[in-house]
Amino acid sequence: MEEKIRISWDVVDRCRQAARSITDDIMVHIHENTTTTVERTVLRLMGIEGSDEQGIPLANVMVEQINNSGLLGDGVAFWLGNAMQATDEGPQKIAEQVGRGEFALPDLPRQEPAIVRQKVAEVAERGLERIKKKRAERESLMKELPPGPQPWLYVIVATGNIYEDVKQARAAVEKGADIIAVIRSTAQSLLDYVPYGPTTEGFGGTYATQENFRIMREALDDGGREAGRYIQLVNYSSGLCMPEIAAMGAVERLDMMLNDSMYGILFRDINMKRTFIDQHFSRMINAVAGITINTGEDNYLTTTDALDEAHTVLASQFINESLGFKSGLKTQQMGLGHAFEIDPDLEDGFLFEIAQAQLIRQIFPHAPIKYMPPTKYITGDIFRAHLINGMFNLAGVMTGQGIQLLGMLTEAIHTPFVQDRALSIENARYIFNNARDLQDEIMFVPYGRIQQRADEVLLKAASMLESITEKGLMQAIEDGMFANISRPQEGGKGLDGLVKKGEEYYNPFSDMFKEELSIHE
Amino acid sequence: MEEKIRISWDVVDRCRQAARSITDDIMVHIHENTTTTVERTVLRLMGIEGSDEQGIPLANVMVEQINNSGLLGDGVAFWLGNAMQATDEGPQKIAEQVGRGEFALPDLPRQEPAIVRQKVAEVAERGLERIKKKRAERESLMKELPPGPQPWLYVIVATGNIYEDVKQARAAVEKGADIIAVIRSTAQSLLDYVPYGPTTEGFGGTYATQENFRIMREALDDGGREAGRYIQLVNYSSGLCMPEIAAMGAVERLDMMLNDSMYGILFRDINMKRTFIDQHFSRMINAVAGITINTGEDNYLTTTDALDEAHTVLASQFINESLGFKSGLKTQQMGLGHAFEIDPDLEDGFLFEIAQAQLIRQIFPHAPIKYMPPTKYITGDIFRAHLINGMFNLAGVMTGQGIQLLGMLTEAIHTPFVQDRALSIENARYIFNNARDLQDEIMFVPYGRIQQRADEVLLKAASMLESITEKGLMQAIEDGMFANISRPQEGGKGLDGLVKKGEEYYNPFSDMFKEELSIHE
Amino acid sequence: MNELKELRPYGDSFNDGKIQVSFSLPLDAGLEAQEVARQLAYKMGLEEVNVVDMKNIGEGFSFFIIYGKLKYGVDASQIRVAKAVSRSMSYYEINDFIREHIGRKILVVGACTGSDAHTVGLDAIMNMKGFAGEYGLERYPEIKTVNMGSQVANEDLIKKAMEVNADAILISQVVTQKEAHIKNLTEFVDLLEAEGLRDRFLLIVGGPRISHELALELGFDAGFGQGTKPNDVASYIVQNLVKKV
Amino acid sequence: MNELKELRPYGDSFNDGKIQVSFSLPLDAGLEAQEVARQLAYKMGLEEVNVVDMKNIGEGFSFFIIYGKLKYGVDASQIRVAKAVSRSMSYYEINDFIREHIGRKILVVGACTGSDAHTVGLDAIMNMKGFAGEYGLERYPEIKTVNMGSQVANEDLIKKAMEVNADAILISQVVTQKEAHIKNLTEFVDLLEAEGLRDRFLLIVGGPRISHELALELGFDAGFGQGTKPNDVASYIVQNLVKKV
Ligand code: B12
Ligand code: B12
Ligand SMILES: Cc1ncc(COP(=O)(O)O)c(C=O)c1O
Ligand SMILES: Cc1ncc(COP(=O)(O)O)c(C=O)c1O
Repeated sequence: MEEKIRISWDVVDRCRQAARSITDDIMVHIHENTTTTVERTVLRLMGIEGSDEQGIPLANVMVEQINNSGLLGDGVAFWLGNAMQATDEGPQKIAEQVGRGEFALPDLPRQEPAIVRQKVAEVAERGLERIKKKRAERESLMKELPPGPQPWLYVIVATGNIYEDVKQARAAVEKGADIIAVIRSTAQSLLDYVPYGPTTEGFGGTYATQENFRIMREALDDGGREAGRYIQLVNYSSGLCMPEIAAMGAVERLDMMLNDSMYGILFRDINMKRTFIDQHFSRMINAVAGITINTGEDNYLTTTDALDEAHTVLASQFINESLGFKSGLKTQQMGLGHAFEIDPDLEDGFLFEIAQAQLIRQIFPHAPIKYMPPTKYITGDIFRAHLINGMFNLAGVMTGQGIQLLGMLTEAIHTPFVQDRALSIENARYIFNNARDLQDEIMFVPYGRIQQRADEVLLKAASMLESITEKGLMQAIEDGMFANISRPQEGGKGLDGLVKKGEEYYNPFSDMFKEELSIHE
Repeated sequence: MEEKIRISWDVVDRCRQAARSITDDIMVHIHENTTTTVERTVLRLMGIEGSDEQGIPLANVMVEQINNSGLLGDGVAFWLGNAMQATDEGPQKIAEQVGRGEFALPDLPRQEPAIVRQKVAEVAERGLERIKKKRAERESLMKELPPGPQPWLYVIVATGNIYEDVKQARAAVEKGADIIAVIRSTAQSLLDYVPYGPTTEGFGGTYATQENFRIMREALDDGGREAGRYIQLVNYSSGLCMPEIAAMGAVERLDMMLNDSMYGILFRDINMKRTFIDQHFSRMINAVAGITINTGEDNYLTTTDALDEAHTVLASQFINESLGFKSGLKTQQMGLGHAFEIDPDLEDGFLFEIAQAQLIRQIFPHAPIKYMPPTKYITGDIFRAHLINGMFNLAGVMTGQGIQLLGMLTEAIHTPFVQDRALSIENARYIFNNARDLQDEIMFVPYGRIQQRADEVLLKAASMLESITEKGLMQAIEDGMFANISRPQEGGKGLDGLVKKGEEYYNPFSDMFKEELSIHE
Repeated sequence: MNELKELRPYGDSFNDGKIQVSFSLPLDAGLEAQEVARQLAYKMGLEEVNVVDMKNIGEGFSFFIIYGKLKYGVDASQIRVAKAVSRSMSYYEINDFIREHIGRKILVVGACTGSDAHTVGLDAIMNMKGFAGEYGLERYPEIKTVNMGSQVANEDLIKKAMEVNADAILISQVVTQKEAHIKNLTEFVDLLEAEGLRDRFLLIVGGPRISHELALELGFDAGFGQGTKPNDVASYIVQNLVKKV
Repeated sequence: MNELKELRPYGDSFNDGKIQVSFSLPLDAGLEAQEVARQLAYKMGLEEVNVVDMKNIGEGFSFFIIYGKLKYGVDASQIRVAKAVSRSMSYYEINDFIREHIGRKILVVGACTGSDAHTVGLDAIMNMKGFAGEYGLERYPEIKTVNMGSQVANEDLIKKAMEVNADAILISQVVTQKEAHIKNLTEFVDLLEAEGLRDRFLLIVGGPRISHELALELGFDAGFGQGTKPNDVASYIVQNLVKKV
């Protein structure tokens, strides 16, 4: 791709360097700690499924048991392995017995650590293989039925009922959608466990459960075969169960995950120390599984002004990128988020949107940039909304965005009706097709408003990042530097799930992932 | 304005030269003949108003009387003057007497021609003054309340009832319209007289009458004062009464007139020999009155394919321009028409639209290009229509069109409801404002698709015009070279109103206009 | 299917009844106007009425966008609709059919009548070029066509049809403002009947707002709407000409 | 005005009743589905029903756009609507009013309750910055505010309101899917009443789908919808606090 706007690559380098230094600090914290959800994820990856008779997932029961005994610093894997060695049973059997209260993990006699690790590693190996098999399956399906050209059409379903979601998703695929995201029920991100089974009752979204993933995956494989292109499925590796959902997605062959290093902190008031650890482990899973993440910088523009705070989006992308690299993600897996959220009544606002989209496109040339639609200034005027969505689609195709999350004409009213989605797909298809090559046909005037705006945003991002290197990212968040939201380092939900790793901490997946992903610390 | 696309000015010169030669032939025909409506126009300009007791306009009664006696070759002005001299009455008094059948014009004794002409010229002089006063009035009002920036927002009203039209027009002005066109009732263009008085019953439009013009002018002056900008009023100097309506518009201070040298021939099956004469006289009136004409090339794209026949639009614009110059119109008065009518499902169609709009913009840099909205491919899907209209608006502001006739989301359904117009104005205002300076920010790639398309259209127009120089314009029309519609030279409506000028033919206005407009033959 | 018995609109779950409505009122936007809008929505049978947008659109008019749940359903298992053609044949089938079952060329006269000048639709059916990839009637070796074009008086059309001894008359009506087409079409049938000629021709009307049902109501033999293709019309003509003979 | 007695929607002439409707049906597009759509429109009280667009939108669903004439009217001369504030005072007026008529600072607690995390609307009312050019309550020298933010449990909000001895409680509810807000708001009032605290506070709810009427129905003192400005809310609070005292 030729350079449409001139990029000051030296400033970009400054940004990347600052981001690296910022995330180095975070990585220190990450290496020293683990969390309950990370440990539950380990159990899930070891093949543990199901819930106890009160409906509490067995993974939760077991991790809680260890944690209550103050032993989680060893890693739950150790205690599971210990039980395996002591009882000579497999992980699931042990989990079920623990679930029925037949014994408690910490009560079993401590076995020889080397043997325990050896036992665990064998099972864990199979867990990893399962993920790699799913990845290979995706790769071969994608070869067989290649997805359409970018920008990909990404729509959401959110009826609350997985079976209605399936209908709506299949309808969308028939109309031309490339990517389907099943939005989660309103409060799921704050649940410290993952619900189980197929679900039909959610508010503003459908619960993320492994069974729901499976049901939708099957429907989309089927719809994709009919449509002749592979359909990507998205869910949320986000909230208090970030890594567990990553693990579920990995084995159910999801293709993308909303997954951000700071979203939960800022928008769900989840404790930052917890989140930073969770995001790292979840990203390693996504990395190994070949899942593309979608970061959430677009959300900043819903609470702040998109014109004034555009640079915070870019700064955050550099941080997400850096943390992503440190978790083994490839650039090609980074659906960095941004959004078309400038007040539509602003004179020349479209120029500034183009400037931002083009800037981000060029700075991250190999990342499948995720472009979010206008939402904040959308009102109940569905005609106006449809039109603004059209301009958003034009900006997307004019600047070569990778993933276009389609705006709905009823954005201000309700989660999409079946026709809303159809109309938005038609909107995007019309614009993308009718202006397909516009991108190659235009150049921007060298010292014009678009270039100037891009320069300004990049410079501001650099100075923001440099100021964060001084105070540290946690302090920056406390100071409200992102999304105008301030979160205290010791506040927020989920802090109680943070556990300092012991000397003997053992997590077979961490080790395997690092090797698999060539992460050198 | 800087050159966005490279124009082969030598090819443009070839086009203009060919057009000049084509219209020279037409001018010969024009100079040799007059028509009943031209003669009625003369009477109107002499101040004759009203109808006889059967509702037939007095101008029609008189011209018919002369024509039936085979004397119209003298010009009706002579016979009116003759009566004035013979009866010592003013024109209106004479008209009324003739209307009541008190005497017939040809029956009065022939007076000394020089004296007759002298008498007529005095009255005609006052007619001309009246037009010039209206023109000065417009100029001063426009200075006081300058119209908004271009592209101007042009909307239509078409309820059939002038009083509802007024409400709708005022609502549109309040929402931001710059120009209001009152669409005529379906069949008026084929009436060989102009109805009289305020009217409340029309189909798909409201009758063009002098009283309706006055009512709307007053409403718009009023609405414009409230809105703080001069609002331009449009009607149709088109059809069998083309010059009469021009005369009515001149004295009621209309600002624009749909007025095309070939539209009536092609789309209303009006005889071409008749139309060419009528258009010339009507254009002189428009020229003197400072009225901007809107030509009708956009219509070609409703019966033919916009991609294949784009060059016919351009060729016709050169012909309209040439005939316009020969009628004394300034470039600034030429709202040359074209349209955004390429199939919206065409890949890269938007690029071709931009190419055409930019080409025409650059070839006629001082003409207030009239850009017509998508209509042919608009369906009952109002959401889609609204969106395509948005892309049309974007093309308008990106290429600096002068007059943007706004598309309606209900184009395929009905003449606009009050909300349709409001939504379309909001559409245009959003796009124009949000992309106001996009035009200055982009350049087109030198040998790209846009440039190539523009080159192709221009070359094809040149060869079309050159082939017409050979066969003549009348033959070209007979051959169906425009809009894919073929009309025979001796066919169509209104041929019976064509009259060969006599040796002594007298038309005081023709002479005065030519002097006023510095037309040298 | 039993679930079709009382079928309602579908928003995001079966029979949720969700619909969207918009209209203007000659009232200034405000709480009172909004209440009028709501009450109108209730009268239409909406529940959970949600006025999602209200705005002034000038000159004392306001515009409303409303969402709500429609409380009515329709028995969709009982729907029967009249169709002009049960099976559209292809160009080749039609010509063969004429040769075989009619044994002579058939003659079709068409016109846009009254003040209607929208010829594109009729041309799409009658002229060589055709429409949407289908040849027009003129191209059929076994069909002769006379396309009289636009703004043809009803009388002139009848005269021409008699003159050429037409099998079918095709009328196009696109302008429907103030029900202009109804008036014009009714007049045409009355004229034919008055002259005792009604049964002499297959009477066919078409246009974007024409349905087969409307055509039957107005005394025509068939009506064709949006998206009609030439072979649909030809199929109808040949299938019904055979019955007539 | 007499012409308001039976007021109908306006398309392009007075009381022509013209409205636009759209919805989906779980049926394949076709003449039958179109007929179902038409019949639904007739049930809604439409005449001259015009299905202007019909299309398949996948998975056996179809989408319809309809125009028609509504046969119902509403007596617009008799409309009365409840308003939370009759007159909104300015920032300065409000502070003066508190000093003069209340004589102490007033205290307001606000929260987005239940699982609602949409804080932007509440912040627009409560925080310094304010909304649409109007200062937020926090900026008023005579008003003290506690903004508890998002996803606050009803119990916690009541506890806080008691703790700081609030004059008014502000609740924001943006998510209305499956009537989630109704459930949440009803629960809140029930809780307060159970504890005998209902009359202790001015209870105010806001959000884009909230109306004053709905608020009254749910047992709140006032409701504020789309486009509310901070001074509207402050005006309501001070005017009604005075009445209470
Ligand atoms: C092109 C066009 C014109 C062209 C017509 C050129 C021409 N020679 O035909 C021009 C620019 C001249 C024109 C003028 C006017 N138009 Co016009 N025009 C249109 C437009 C944009 C497209 C119509 C079209 O060509 N469609 C494409 C054809 C292929 O589709 P179709 O007609 O539906 O035909 C198909 C079927 O219906 C069917 N069919 C049609 N006829 C027949 C006949 C038979 C026998 C059969 C079997 C089938 C059949 O088969 C066809 C193929 O599938 C429409 C808006 C729109 N997008 O629909 C307005 C529209 C039809 N026009 C309209 C109006 C009001 C006018 C004017 C009266 C405006 C005025 N006051 O000046 C004038 C005057 C015309 C007149 N006297 O009739 C209105 C009609 C409103 C109404 N519902 O009554 C429309 C809807 C625009 C609007 N919203 O105002 N128009
Ligand atoms: C910004 C936004 C978000 C942000 C919120 C950030 C934040 N910190 O607030 C983020 C991205 C986090 C978000 C998330 C979600 N959102 Co959201 N979001 C929006 C959006 C785009 C804008 C809302 C907004 O800020 N408006 C601007 C403010 C100023 O307006 P307002 O809220 O109406 O407030 C005004 C008045 O209503 C009133 N007011 C409001 N509150 C109060 C309180 C009082 C006391 C008073 C007096 C007045 C008052 O005064 C304000 C000023 O005038 C809307 C769509 C839209 N365009 O409306 C969707 C929307 C509200 N979200 C929606 C949904 C479903 C969600 C999710 C549940 C999706 C999911 N499943 O993940 C999540 C979860 C949120 C949760 N748990 O509640 C739906 C709600 C559907 C419905 N009707 O139930 C909407 C309509 C989008 C949609 N079409 O799906 N969202
Ligand atoms: C990274 C990320 N996670 C999650 C969400 C959705 O919110 P919730 O956490 O409530 O599912 C978003 C929404 O934009 C997001 O960007
Ligand atoms: C030049 C011209 N005259 C007239 C008309 C309108 O048609 P009618 O002649 O029926 O008024 C048009 C419509 O586009 C036009 O372009």
